Amino acid sequence: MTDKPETKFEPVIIGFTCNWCSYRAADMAGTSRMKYAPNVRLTRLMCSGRLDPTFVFKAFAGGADAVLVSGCHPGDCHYINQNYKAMRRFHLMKRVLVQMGIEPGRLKLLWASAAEGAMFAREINKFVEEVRALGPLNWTSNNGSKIADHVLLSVVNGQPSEEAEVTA
Amino acid sequence: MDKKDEKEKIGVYVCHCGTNIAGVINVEEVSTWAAENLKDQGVVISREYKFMCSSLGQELIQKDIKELGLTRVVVAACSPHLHEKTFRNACKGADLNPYLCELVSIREQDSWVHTDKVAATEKAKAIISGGVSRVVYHEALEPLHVPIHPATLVVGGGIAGIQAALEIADAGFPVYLVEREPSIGGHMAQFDKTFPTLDCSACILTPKMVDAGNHPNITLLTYSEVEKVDGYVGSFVATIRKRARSLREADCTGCGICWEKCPKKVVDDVFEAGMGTRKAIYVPFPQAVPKYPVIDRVNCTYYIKGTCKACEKFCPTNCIDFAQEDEILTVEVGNVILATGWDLFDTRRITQYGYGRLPNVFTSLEFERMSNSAGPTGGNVVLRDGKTEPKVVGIVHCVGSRDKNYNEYCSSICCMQSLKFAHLVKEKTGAEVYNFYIDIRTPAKGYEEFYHRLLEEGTHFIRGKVAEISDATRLPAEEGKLVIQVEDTLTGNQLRVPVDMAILSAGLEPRHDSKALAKLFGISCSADGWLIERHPKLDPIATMTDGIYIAGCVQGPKDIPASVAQGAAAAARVMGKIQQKEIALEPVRATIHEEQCSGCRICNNMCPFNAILFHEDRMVSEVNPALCQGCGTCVAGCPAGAITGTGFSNEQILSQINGLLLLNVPKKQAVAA
Amino acid sequence: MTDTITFGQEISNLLHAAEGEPLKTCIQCGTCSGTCPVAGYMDNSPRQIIALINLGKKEQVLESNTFWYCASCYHCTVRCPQEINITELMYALKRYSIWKSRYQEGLIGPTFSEAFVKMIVRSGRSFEPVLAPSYIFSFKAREFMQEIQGATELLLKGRLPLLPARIKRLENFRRMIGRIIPMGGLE
Amino acid sequence: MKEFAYFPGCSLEKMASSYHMSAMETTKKLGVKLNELDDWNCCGATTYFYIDELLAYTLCARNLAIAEKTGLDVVAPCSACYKNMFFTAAHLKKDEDLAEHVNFALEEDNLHFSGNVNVKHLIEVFAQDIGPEELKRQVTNPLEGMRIAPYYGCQIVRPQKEKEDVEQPQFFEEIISAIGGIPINYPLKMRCCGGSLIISSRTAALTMVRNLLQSAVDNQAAVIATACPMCQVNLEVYQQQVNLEFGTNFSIPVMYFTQLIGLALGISHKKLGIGKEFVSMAPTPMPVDQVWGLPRKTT
Repeated sequence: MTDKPETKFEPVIIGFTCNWCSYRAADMAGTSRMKYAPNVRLTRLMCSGRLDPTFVFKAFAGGADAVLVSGCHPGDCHYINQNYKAMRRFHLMKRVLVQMGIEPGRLKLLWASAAEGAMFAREINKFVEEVRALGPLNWTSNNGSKIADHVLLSVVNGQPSEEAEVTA
Repeated sequence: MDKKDEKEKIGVYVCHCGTNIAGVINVEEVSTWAAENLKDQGVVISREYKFMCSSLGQELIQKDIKELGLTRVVVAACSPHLHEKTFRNACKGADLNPYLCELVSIREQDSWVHTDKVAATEKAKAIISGGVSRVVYHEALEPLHVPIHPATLVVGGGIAGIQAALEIADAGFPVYLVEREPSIGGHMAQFDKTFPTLDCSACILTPKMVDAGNHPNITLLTYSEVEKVDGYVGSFVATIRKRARSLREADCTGCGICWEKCPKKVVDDVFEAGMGTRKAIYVPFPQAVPKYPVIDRVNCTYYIKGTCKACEKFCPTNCIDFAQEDEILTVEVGNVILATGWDLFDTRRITQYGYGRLPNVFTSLEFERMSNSAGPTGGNVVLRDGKTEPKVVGIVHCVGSRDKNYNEYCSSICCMQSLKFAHLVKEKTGAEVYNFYIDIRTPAKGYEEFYHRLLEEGTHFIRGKVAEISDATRLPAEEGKLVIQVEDTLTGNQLRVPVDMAILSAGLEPRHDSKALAKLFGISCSADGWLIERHPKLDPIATMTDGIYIAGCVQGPKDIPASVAQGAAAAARVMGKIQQKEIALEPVRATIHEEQCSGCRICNNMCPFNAILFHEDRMVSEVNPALCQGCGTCVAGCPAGAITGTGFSNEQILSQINGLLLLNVPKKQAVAA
Repeated sequence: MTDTITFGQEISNLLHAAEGEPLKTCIQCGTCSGTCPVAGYMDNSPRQIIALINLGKKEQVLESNTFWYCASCYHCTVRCPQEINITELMYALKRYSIWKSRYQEGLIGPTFSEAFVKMIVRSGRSFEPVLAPSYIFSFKAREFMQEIQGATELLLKGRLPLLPARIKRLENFRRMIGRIIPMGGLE
Repeated sequence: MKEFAYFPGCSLEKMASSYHMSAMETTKKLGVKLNELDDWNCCGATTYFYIDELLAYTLCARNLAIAEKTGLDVVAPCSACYKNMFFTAAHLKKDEDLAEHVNFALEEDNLHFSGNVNVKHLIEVFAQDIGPEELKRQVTNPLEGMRIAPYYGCQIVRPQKEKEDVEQPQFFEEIISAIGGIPINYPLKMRCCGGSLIISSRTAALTMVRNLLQSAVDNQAAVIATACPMCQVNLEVYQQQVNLEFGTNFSIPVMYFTQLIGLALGISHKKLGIGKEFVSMAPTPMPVDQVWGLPRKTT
């Protein structure tokens, strides 16, 4: 996947996994030695329901080219149904991203059960390719503290797309 | 922004894990990098070691804590799910609060999944920097201690479940043994002989069943199913539906007059595998425990037509109660053992083997019943016509197993089962017996010897997976017989073997509803449908969910000895837990800061465990730590940011993100690959 | 990946639909051979062919008639417990042996196939009569007579075409084929 | 009115012209329109895949591309053609490189295949698109008591797996019952007829044919119904050679299922191409109770 890194654009992707399914899917991918692109760096939450949208925007502001949100399959949540809340927030965040002038394709939601290591690896590879196609996120600040201005700027100057208008 | 006023003293420890990590990641480079670039974060020492989890590795950490006065520890090794406890205890040993230690995974999530060494090394740096930034915000925590309820719920009354129940009960702790069928005993009760010793299944099982039935510490809940499970290790609350037997157990003596008199015959496709019949009111088999019958309302004439009541008329203790309704019980237990067993592979799915089409093709369970002296044919091995003894019998191994079209796994018992069949057929009929196998697998005590015994008995063994069984006779010798078409792979000959009877040694499958079971108890099951153990080698009994254990075939195909062993093992684990009286839970909980709470109550309905209560008087919400499971949804949901999640606070996660993005290191550092 | 390609890899590369080296997963259970309606006529059963390939016994494989006996009925393929597409394998071996023009003496299959292909290249349609010479003469006298008899009867019943059918856009058609294989290759 | 693109295939031009005729007549009667592909070419039979896979795909792709233009599902009456087209379509959909290469060749004939064609076997049109019920409704001269052996042969159900049971399908039986016949159950209904082996490995093929005929006759079939010209030729034309070879005396008619349907629909023998057989449909030398004469009423 990642041969001659100097020629290819290597996106940096921050991934949020839940402690019960998706993080274990990642472990499963590891224990079964499946190979995938090294562009994703995972953070462990107890549940995808813990995902505060701020985390995602912070990641983008901090220089991530994309964000992966993953949790248990709907209905399999260790906390009964909290991943549904993650799903709702996910759709909300996508809209906000559009308004901020970020391609919604840079945010991906992935349900993975503890047994789906192979799928997890495959999806990550797919996502990395998609993001590579999108190119680097043209927000060049490595100082997280500037997030507020960035949001502001992008909403003001950035060209909000049609759906942004309807939703705004 | 990531920094706090007073500097923490952080130690970073990078593990080689032999070559598991060092083979891909340049551990030395990572370690030195951390020492140089994470200084401002407070990293005072960074080491790499062959095996951090070894006692030497742990001592290394402890030494530094003592001598350098570390206040935080970051270990970069395997997955937290494997060794988090190990390193936390190490810190504890050096009087550092265990929760001030963070384990980041550079094995499962880096060295094992990447091949590009440079990229992998860079990623490792990022991961560690994330861990370091995070650990800065860790707080000293104390685990929550919850009492463990001494009772245990055992689901499934097969040999594994019975064994587990007896072990625990004998140790003096209460057990609820729940069984779906009217009697405990499971599949073992259906068998005639058990391999390799060929002792009678009933003879060794029945005593155990009786013990379980009479044990003062065992509450037997047959004809019942678990419908709902709440709570967590130490205090689960299970809701159980006890289906109506349509009779008052208290008054029933099990005299059997009712099922003698019952006029309605029903084909018994559960216990007799469709080979025999039972009445509409019945006990599955004479030695059933408990002894009370049940009325099968689907087939009972009274429930269909509203007349008959023969059983009621003749019952000497008039205990029949047609109006009886299902009972819903809720029991509180500290631990759960799942031993729900297996279903037989449906041989109809392999049409070329002709089961259901060709009368003299039998399944393994059918044969078990046939050869059982208490079975439908009184133990005579005969063709479907019920009288003719077969002269030639073919036994087909691996039916539905080791085949990507059906089940890829080996069912592990079929070889021995088939050998047993071969012996029984020869013993009872003197027929010629052909075993058609791919490989003979006899990997247990006395099994290989049994195989040799069969060889000596003159059973024919043909190495080849049967291609098809048909009635397409061609030669005179084949007239009126079944033709088994197979290649003898050892000689390369194409064979057409004419037989009178074919026995399909069908594989084991997970219970058709195993996925539902897994969901009900909040554990995971593999793609095949077998429940997943905590560790395939080192912890085949426990599951990823504390307090829930698995025993017997529910975890994967296995024979009786293995099932018994697992049942006992699970029991031992449970007793160990009960002895501890209380259990330490991760102190991952949400807490609401009253002064910041606006009382908007958004969090209240967010919580799936109703752990958040609202104080009308003070107009603030509060989290009940006993009920809170620590998912953190409310933390993310609180508009006022009044809720913090211990162990997963906003500060911790946000600064971990910064760390992962290397925002906390001098600019020149290139981002991964 | 080793830099020298094994015979097994060579063959696997010819299996268009397959990924990796499916043959390696063969457990030698014999389902294919047991199923095969012509296994009795093959000098090596399909299972043995797979074993030989995995063993790298190129010569033995090319010398055997197995794949020329395959009628591509796909019965083995649907039954293989390892989901190996054995029929495609037989196709692959036929192609391989034709390319290397290495096949058992007296086999009709190869010559017939080539005749058939040439015919299609010429006319775009199949025309039974021209095929006859490719195999008829290799028949023994009795078979020969029977064939002729059958053919004449077909003719009388009006089931044999007298003139070869041709497709209209034959020129395009042949140029199309030219883009796949140099005409010289077959003409 | 249902409409399909129709790929007859070489053998239906002459060798199996009666299949072609009966297919046309019956579908017309049942309100299904078959439009023959313009300037179709040989599907490559099995032999093409012996020589050059890519070329074989290209040949099929040309027909598929032509069919795609019509925007209709394409129907093939010959099992081999069907299988070739079906899998070519499948592979081209799956494998972009292959598709690109093939389309490069197709340019020469100003064609392009983008994978939007469903390939059906003629019998599927009767079994699914028309369906046994409709068929039953249309029958005027039910083939009362005619014992028909449905011969599936190979490439209709194999190798696809997602189809109904590949070992014991039933759709052929349903069609036969629908036209009033008695579908007989015989073990070899899914076995191979030998295909092109009849030329390349004669004895082997003749043996296979022998076994098939034997199995059908043993189960008192009065006629064998096929859905493939190759099978028909092997089972019928070579019957006399089987008899010479093995000293048997088979004389069992082998009809295309469309011919039988045609009879049940009261279509004339001539229109159905009946009369070109080696073994005629006339009463066959079998015990009286199994004799089946032509329905009286047929025009």
